[in-house]
Amino acid sequence: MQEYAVLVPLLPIFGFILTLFLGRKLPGQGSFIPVLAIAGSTIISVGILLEIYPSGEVIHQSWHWFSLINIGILIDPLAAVMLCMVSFVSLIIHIYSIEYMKGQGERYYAETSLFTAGMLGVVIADNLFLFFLSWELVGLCSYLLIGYWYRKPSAASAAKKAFLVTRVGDVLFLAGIFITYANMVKFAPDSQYPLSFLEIFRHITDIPPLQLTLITLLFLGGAAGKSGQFPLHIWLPDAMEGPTTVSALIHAATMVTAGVYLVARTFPMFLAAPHSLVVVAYLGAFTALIAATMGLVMNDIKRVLAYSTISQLGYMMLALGSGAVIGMAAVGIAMLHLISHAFFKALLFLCSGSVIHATHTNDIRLMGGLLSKMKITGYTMLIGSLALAGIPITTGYYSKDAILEAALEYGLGSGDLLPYLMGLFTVLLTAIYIFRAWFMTFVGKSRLPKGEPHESPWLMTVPLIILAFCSLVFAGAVNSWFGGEIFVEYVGRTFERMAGTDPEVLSLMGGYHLMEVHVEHSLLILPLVLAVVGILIAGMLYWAKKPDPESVVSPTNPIYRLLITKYYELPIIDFISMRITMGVAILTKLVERIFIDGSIWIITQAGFLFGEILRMAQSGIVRHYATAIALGTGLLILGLWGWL
Amino acid sequence: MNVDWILSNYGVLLPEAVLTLFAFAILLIGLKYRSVLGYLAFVGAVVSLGLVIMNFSVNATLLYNSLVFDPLSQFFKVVFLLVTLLTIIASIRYYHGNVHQGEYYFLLLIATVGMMFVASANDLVSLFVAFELGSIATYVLAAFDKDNPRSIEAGFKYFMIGALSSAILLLGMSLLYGITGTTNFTALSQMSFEMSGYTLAALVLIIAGLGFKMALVPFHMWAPDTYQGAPTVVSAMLAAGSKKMGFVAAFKLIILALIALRTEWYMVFAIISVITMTYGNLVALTQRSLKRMLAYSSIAQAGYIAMAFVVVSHTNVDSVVNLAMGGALFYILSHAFMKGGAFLAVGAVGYMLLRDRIKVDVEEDDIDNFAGLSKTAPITAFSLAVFLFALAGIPLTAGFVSKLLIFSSAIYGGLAWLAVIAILNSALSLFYYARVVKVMYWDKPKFVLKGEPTAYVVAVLLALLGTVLLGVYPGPFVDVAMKVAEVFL
Amino acid sequence: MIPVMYVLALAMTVFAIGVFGMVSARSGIRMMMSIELMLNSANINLVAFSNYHDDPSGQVFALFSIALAAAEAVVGFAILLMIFRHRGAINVDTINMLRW
Amino acid sequence: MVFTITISSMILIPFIGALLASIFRGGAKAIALVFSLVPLVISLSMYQQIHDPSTLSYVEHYGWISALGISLKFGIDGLSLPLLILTGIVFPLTIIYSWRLPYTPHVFYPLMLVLESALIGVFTALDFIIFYIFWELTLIPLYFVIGMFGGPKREHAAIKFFIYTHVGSLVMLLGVFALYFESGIGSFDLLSLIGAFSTLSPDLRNIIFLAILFGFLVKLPSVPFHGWLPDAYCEAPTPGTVVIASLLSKMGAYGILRISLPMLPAVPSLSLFVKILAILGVVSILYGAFLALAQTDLKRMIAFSSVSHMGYVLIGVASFSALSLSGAMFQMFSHGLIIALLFMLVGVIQSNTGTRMIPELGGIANKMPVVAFLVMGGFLASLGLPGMSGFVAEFLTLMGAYPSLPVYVLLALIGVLITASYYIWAMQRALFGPYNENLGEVKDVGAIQMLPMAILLGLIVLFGLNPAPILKLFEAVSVMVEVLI
Repeated sequence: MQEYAVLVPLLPIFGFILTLFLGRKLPGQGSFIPVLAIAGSTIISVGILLEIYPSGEVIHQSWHWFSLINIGILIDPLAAVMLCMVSFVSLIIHIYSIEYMKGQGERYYAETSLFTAGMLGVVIADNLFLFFLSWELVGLCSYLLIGYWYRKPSAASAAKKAFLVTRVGDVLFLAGIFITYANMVKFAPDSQYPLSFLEIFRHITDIPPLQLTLITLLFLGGAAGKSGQFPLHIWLPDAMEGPTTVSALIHAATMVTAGVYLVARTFPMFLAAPHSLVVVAYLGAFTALIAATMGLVMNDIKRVLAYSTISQLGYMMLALGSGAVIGMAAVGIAMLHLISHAFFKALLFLCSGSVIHATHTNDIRLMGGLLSKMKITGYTMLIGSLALAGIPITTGYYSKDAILEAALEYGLGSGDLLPYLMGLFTVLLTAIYIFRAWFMTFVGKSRLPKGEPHESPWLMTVPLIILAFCSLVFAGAVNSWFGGEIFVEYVGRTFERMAGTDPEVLSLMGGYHLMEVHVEHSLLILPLVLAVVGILIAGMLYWAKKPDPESVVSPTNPIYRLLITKYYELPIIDFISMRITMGVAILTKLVERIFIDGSIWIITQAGFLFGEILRMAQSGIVRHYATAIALGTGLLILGLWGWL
Repeated sequence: MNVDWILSNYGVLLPEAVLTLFAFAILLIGLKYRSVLGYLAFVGAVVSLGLVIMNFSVNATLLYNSLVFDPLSQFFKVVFLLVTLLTIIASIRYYHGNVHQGEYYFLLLIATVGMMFVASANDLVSLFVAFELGSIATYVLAAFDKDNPRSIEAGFKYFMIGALSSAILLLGMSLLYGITGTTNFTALSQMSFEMSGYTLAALVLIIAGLGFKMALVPFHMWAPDTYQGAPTVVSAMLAAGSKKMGFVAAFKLIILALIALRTEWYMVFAIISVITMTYGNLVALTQRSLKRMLAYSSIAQAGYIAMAFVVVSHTNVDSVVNLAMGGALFYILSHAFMKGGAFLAVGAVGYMLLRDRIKVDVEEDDIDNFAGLSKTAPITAFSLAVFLFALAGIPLTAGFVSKLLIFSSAIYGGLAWLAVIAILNSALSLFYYARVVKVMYWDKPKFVLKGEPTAYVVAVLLALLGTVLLGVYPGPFVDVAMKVAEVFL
Repeated sequence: MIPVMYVLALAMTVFAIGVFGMVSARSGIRMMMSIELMLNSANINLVAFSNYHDDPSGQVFALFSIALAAAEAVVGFAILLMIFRHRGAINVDTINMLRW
Repeated sequence: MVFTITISSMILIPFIGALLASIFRGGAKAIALVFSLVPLVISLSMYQQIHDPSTLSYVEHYGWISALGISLKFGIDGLSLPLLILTGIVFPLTIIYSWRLPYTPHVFYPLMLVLESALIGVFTALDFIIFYIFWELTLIPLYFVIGMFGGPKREHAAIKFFIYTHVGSLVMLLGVFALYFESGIGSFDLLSLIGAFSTLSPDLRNIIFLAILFGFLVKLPSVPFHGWLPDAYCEAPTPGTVVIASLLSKMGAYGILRISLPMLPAVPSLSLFVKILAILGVVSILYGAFLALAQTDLKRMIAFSSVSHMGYVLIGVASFSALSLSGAMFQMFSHGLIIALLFMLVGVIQSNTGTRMIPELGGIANKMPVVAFLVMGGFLASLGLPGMSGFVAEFLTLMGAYPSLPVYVLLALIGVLITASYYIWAMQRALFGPYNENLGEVKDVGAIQMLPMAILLGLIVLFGLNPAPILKLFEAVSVMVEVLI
């Protein structure tokens, strides 16, 4: 299938063009076109994965584009599994959307199709330029889709926020690319395409480690923007203004993981960059924790899931950061969680979409007792919640466990247990917030003001079931049932076939000590215990209502206030972004008024003033003219007399 | 002493002779047939112009070396005759039916003869006599519309200041004569001077006397009043032609004859030139009368031309002198077209206003009257716009090439500061020129004007042709100017 | 023989009187007279220098200038006459219709 | 008769068209369209036939003022050809755009054609005085276009534009004179003069370089010489604004690249001047962006964004890197397309809704979906979204400049961020949200005006995805420049 690899992103692009221009005239607003296109991509992706799986080979195709830039695809194990996940989840969600977005305009299908193309482009790009281009393309689609209901001011505003906040990350990423280029031309002048990943990997050892730290931290900044890492996470909760399917596809399963994928893609550079991985680990752990605390108090079901997404993305970063001790395996662990998260978070979002579809509200305080009316949605969402909480059998258990184990190894290996502890505590919070949401939605008495909710049609429930199935078995299947930690190892070996990516050499450069750390098995049970405790707490509070949650959740409680105001982040962010920027803008406006316009005004007015004054000399009286001549002549004679 | 001898020796005088002949003929014929006078004068000027051009590269002296005929003099004669021609064409309409037409054309031709003799003068006496001939005739011309109090006032001021300047000039000449004992330029130019108060006084007095004609500050004050008050055709003649008489006299007397006093006049002209251009431009900014604005603009232009004096006195490198003087000559030629054309275009508008009895008062050249002219009188408006842009030095017009030459000569001569001042002035001047264009092109018309007067249009178009030709295809004309300027080497 | 300096001083004094007259006069006639004074002071110079240099051209020049002065006076008075006709007076300070 | 393609015919044909259009008043529009297309056809066929874009081809040479060594000399290379193509694209599109607009046809269209002639002259002249003549000639038609068809403050704007840029040009002319006379080569030939520049005395070289640069910086315009820009852009009628922003500002950039850049290595205080250029570039980028952020007038905002974007050219020049230079050159081309689109859109918004103040708009996407789509496309292109031509230009410029000017590039990136802010902000306020009912019923753009804008957007995307056809010309030239240095 590899000869068709180019088609993977191209098919959705055709889908986009066809839907955009013909969709209006086609039945179902042409929603089947993207589905077919993405199905094609999925088939090719899976075919490629099966082809390269046994040998672990790397597909690389490249053509000249312009200047120093080539256009090319790079499919290694990392990209292959990511391709399959992206195209598959995208396909499922597109199918779900046929029903969910019925009658909302063909623009939606076109834009999601374009988004999928962009995301696939991010995955298979073989150079930073193409990567960045696709990266921005998905950002654009995210912007468009968040603002899909642009008549709503909140949607328009959320779209703006999403674009600008991720733009901050993009600019950091760009700076990283520039520095990479600068180092490549300096230390690898013969390289034809200095932005190609393979070229960069080949020359990592030529680049000074501190430069690499700078580059990777800037990359991390870009990743933080896209993947909602603190403090650039603020856009992601607001992004829930978009249709729920968009939240599921873009703001849970695929685009937000692009940042994680970026770190994974350039992992050799991180490994060779001193301190970078430590920063990654801390950033991930801290983000996981802080987002989980905020998720505790949200009443909008989608916002709960949004904070959960941020938190889980933090986990993935934590996994990558633990590569400081466990090496390339970290990539595999992060990708495992990335993919399982894609399944269960897409599932959770689609379930919430199904609920919202039925109840026409987002507020979980107005729901309750829905399980009896929406059995499929309720149980599939339960599976998703269990997976998120990390209960055994589900995919989340295996992937999250692996991360915490890696974090523990990192802690033991480097002597710094703080990231692990933060991650561990987050497990408890995760279980609480997701089951709080589930209990409030599905059990107890219905608090709906009006209307009788019904289960959603089959086009929506079938995807739920498929995703629920994946959430149940995926990680377990690939890891344990087929023997050993097969996925992690397979993806972890992704850089083996590329030149210049020997982990030993790189970690030496980065000053990391890769080692095998023996972990007490008894410690590995801890996350499970915490998860169960968390579910119990949520059950007691929100199912049994003992004690009544209202007694804790009150505006007078300072902790609640802290969380519900999101740590006062809005005033702070507002101050930094709006006040300072607008302050400078108004200052420049003043400078423009006073100095630029003012100087012109003064010059012209001075000219006129002088003109008016001088013309007064022209009195019209001939005697004065004679006087002027006489005086002028006299003065000239006297003046020159003095001068000569 | 047969005819052949006269012709071969005095043949160079033919243009002047023809013109004088025509002038007296007009005076006589004018007693009876008035309608042909303008055409007669036109023919006379054309014949004379033809004769001058035929004899362009002549080199002769006459009357004991008191008159010289060389390319320089012929060049100026061409300029004078061209201006006279334009004036005559426009006057055919302006003075149509006037009972005093005979006197008018007579004076016009005689004034031209005077100017032409100035161009040929090679002696203090001949210069003074020719200068007075040219001046006195124009005093009368300025006051020619004797029913119009403004015209009389213009003539009066012109006369008074002119007479004063003649006296000053004569005093300066007398001092010069006292110092050197000779009146001949050729002799003067070979003289070596001792630096003394007398030479200084003589020099400044001569510059003051000629500065009146050139309208250099502070000897300029008559000019705005006279140009504004005089009949517009006469203003055209004064600004485009008579002013050049001052320049040619100054070139001959100061650059050719008093070259030894170079260092003395360097400072005089540096000061005068800078003050003149700045003053002219600044005051022109706020004018409402178009003729008055053109007058101030004319003063500023004189300042630019006077840069040539500064450059020539600052250096004696041949190529610099050649470029500066060539530039000045080219400027004079193009200024004749631009300024003459501009005055005639303004005159055409004034004529239309008075003819259609839209304005019976005398403010016919107020800028408001030009509002929307592009719609009511397109040819005049377009031409005036071109003249104004040319005066501002916009490319593809004569004004650009003129400024190109004269400003570059300043830099060539190492006077970058002068060029900077001149260029800033040039930018300043754009302001008031552009304002007029603005009024003509995008203000609403106030009056309905019916038909542009043919004679004016012909004159204006001829000037336009000259302005554009010198701008688009300047090569040969520049070559001629540079060739003529070799006289100064 | 009178030293040329004396004559020069006389001429300059006459010229200065002329200039003063020109600057102070309110009547057109007085202005004309001042101009005549100035021209004549130059003529004095010319004649004196002619004598000093023993060169006749100065005297020729003076003759020419006298003739020109006459012509100038004619034109001047004609103009003054017209002014008088229009205004009934020749107070030159009021002739400032054209200014600025 | 065999018609050979020449530069002089390219210059003359629009001029002839202008004469015809002012004579045959009824057919002025059609004549203008046909004659404005001719340069595009000629430049495209030149593009087809050009062999080596790094050297001059189609050179023509006639005498003009032999006394001063001024001759009519024209030629094109990889730097000027894309600008000719840009000129050829923008003028016909502008004329189509103006088709239904109430401008007196026999006045407006000839002015546009004269402007096109003059611009082609600027981009092809190889003699300094001829260059200067065409340079100044562009002012006249624009003075009339702004003054006769412009907005409420048009008189002020027209005169300010005219005089301000004229002063800049005159200073440049002074520098040229000094160069000409001091070098003593007796010819105003552009390349010879630049070549002779290094023979002058060091102090003189500094002054001459600065004087010439000043003229270009005013036209570009670079902060702080942009005083003429806001009024000229805002008060000009839309076609005028399009041409000024799209092409006139490129004259400054072209001048810098054609004349100042080859002189730069011979300037004694090279490092200082490079620093000055880089600072001016960065300050323009940031200052323009912040100013745009502070605007509520859509047109004014875009005007300042133009200041910001032209700063990249200076960065490219200061970087001394072929990559960055070709990026900066491509920025000229790309910005020409983008800014033309943006100003056309603002014109449509103003004429259809009656206002261009952002607070008074709001939700117009509801009523004008096509305009909203195009605005979004234009804004995104202008803020440098990948896939659009602006991104390629900015990316190459900044990346190529990073090795030599790291700090400046990082500062410029802040400008990228601010640019995104004001465009996204404006889009949210003007296009999205509920429809502002105060606007009454508004119509979407008509087909005739949509056509040129759609073409422009298409070209922007086309050159964003495949910049190579134009970029390779620039690269050929910029590599030569690097060799020179």
